[in-house]
Amino acid sequence: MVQVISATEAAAMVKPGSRIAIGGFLAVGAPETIIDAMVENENNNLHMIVIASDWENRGVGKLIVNRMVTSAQVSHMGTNKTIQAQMNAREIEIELIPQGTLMERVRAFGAGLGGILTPTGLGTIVEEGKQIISIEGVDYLLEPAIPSDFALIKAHKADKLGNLTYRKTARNSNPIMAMAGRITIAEVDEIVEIGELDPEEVITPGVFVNYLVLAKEN
Amino acid sequence: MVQVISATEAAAMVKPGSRIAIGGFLAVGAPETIIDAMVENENNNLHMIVIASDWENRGVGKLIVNRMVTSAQVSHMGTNKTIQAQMNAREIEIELIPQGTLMERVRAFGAGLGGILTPTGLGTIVEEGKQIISIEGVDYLLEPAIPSDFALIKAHKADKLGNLTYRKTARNSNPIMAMAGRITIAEVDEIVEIGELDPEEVITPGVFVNYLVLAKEN
Amino acid sequence: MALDKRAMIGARIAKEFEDGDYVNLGIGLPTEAANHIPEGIQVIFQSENGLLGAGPKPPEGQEDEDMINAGGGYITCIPGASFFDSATSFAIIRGGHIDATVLGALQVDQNGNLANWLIPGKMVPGMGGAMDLVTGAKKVIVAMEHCDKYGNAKILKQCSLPLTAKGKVNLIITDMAVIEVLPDGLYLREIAEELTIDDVVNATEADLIIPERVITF
Amino acid sequence: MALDKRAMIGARIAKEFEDGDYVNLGIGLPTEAANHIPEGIQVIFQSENGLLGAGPKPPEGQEDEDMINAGGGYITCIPGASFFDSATSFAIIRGGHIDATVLGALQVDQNGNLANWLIPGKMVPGMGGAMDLVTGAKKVIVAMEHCDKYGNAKILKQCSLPLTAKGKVNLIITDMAVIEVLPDGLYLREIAEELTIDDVVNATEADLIIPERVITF
Repeated sequence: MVQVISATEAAAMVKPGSRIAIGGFLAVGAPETIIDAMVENENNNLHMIVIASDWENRGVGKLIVNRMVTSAQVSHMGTNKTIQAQMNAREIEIELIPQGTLMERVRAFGAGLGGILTPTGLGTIVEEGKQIISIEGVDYLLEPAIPSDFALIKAHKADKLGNLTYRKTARNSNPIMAMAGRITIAEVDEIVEIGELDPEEVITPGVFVNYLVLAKEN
Repeated sequence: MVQVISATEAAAMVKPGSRIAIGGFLAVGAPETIIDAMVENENNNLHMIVIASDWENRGVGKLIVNRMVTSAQVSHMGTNKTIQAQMNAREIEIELIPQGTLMERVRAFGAGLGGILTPTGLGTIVEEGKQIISIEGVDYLLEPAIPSDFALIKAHKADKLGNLTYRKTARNSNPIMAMAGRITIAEVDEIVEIGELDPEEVITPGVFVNYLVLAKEN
Repeated sequence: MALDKRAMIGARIAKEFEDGDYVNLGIGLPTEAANHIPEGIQVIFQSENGLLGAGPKPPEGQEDEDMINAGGGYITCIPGASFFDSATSFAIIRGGHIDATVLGALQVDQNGNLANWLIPGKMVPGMGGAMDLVTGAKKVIVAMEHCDKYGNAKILKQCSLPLTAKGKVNLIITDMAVIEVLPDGLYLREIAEELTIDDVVNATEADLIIPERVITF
Repeated sequence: MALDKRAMIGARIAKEFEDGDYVNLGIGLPTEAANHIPEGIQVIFQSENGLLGAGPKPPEGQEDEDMINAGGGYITCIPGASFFDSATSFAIIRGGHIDATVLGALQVDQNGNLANWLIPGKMVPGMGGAMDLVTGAKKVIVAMEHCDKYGNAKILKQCSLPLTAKGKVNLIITDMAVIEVLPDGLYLREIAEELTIDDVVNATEADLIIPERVITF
């Protein structure tokens, strides 16, 4: 059953060295309140699993500029020069992953799968060091599940069982990251009573969610 | 873009020898109108991909008793003695698949994946003839994607772009089967104008749907 | 099975659940547990066809054709329920998000192996969701009569029937005993009132480890 | 790039779309195509962050913080749009459900190879969704200036930069030409008005197959 906690409590839970999957796409749908609390709390030595490294002053970019991230599995870093500089200085270790592959690898962990076979990346540097498996004469890359200790996500509404809805394109990676945290913490705009969400409109069932944090007002 | 067709037209499209994925769980959420038209049309020599073989007089059971199915990938046959008798008489070839594995294999095809790695079935007869792959010291079965020529599904509402909503537990395998047909035909209770469905409530985006069939009234 | 035996097993299963647990009950005897959830404890039941928050059977005449459980029976849903597709449902199951599953068994053995889906030469119902449930749930509870209808042991040294999953059973609850499955064997934890430890041992083919403390239930 | 060149390329891309097509436009030049969809043709644009039915930029002051496209720009959505998560979005892409994708390129070669994501030693933006798009879309259209800003050919015998995908490009549309990629090589199909075939051949390092009929666009 979910518990409502403060962003500070959430940040304190994320121990240095943790693997954290963070929702959002170019900072839209990012759990900014929890991220700010983590910056405050100086959580460090984090491994981050994200679609994009966002901007220096928005989304997970704030963790980057505060040097809290030592390794990342990420798909897009084009909006954040700091992570590029840190990579070139070997201060951060980066695994670049095609976005669709990243989502399936994260989902696989949440779904109890060991990995997936994808054609994406065949014949490119993405295939380096990976097993190629042929199914009915077609080659695929074997891409293993990506585990995460914590998933930090942003949803729109939650009920007190942790059922979540999202808003527009702020949904993006959040429902997938939510499945995949050993502990999942959802930052939400609003917490409503049980029964206020239509069972048809729930996107992330509460079974995936452990803690709720109320987003600070913009 | 979707086209609205009759159940008879849908049935005529499904050529003998086709691989057909059919939505529903114990006949709830089954496309009964299309199934009835197929019985009428005597489509035969079909390969069927379904969660369950339903009852003799409901759901895909009707295809079984009319001897239209020569092979099936299925998870549960406990409610249908005819398919058991046909299997024992070697009139139908059955691959029994754990339900979760079946869903992932169907989804994999729809998602362009070659297959998935699952722990389900390890140490059981399900692993016979399958490749075992070890990821970080944990064994998984390699389960290939299941292709289908046609997906025949049942949804609740459709708009004229083919966006679909479902109703309660009649959702079940339908959104997954919908992804996986080379041609997907959705039987629906109601067809509404474009713009009448909230973009947040769409479960199956129209991009997966080729044809709509209006369900006959009960 | 006699009604009082069903109720006894159901009540004992229900004690395994903690407040807020997500639980999947197999068809038949396991569903009895739903009738014995203690007050103050909320357990959320999953139905693997795509529902969290399964509620009781509706009153006659109020059935909804689109509301069934995994056994095909009409159900309702509780406030806070959610619907989802079958792939998500099994992602929940296989991904370890279900706290406990309770299933019936044909045989269970001292290595925690379970056989509950196939008797070769008889009807082949298919494994349905059972293999995923036993593989993925955090806690796998077997609920069954201790012996079959001929009085033969069902708790064996080694299952002879095709397995549902290998080494995944955590707890066995029968009309005679509660047995915990640990890596080194089967620990007899509880016996039914009016039974002796020897009664249970004699009705069990598997080796039982008898701790100092065995309580009654 | 000059505005008229952008418009010319955008208009030519738009001719590739049929009524009802689902299309994903990469950032930059490809987005120009959206401004040239002929009347009577409806094209539904996907934004891979989780939207089908992407509409134009909202009027200033009416931006919604939760409505962006894959390039991070504010957008609207059209009636009939739908939102979904990123895994579903890439299931749509990789599963072959997108009729066409249009992407920019650093290099493309006569085997249909595309390089558009990495210049070693320079900034490493990451491949984002490009590799999945090029691998999965039914039709892959490269839209770019024919030569780079130094006048060097970008259509090569063999890409020297790291590939985005191998052998997946179907059509190349530039300010100078429209080139179809077939298994046996690059077919020059159209040239820009006021250019000669030799102009295009001279600006192209790859071998071009010149069919009898080459039209202007």
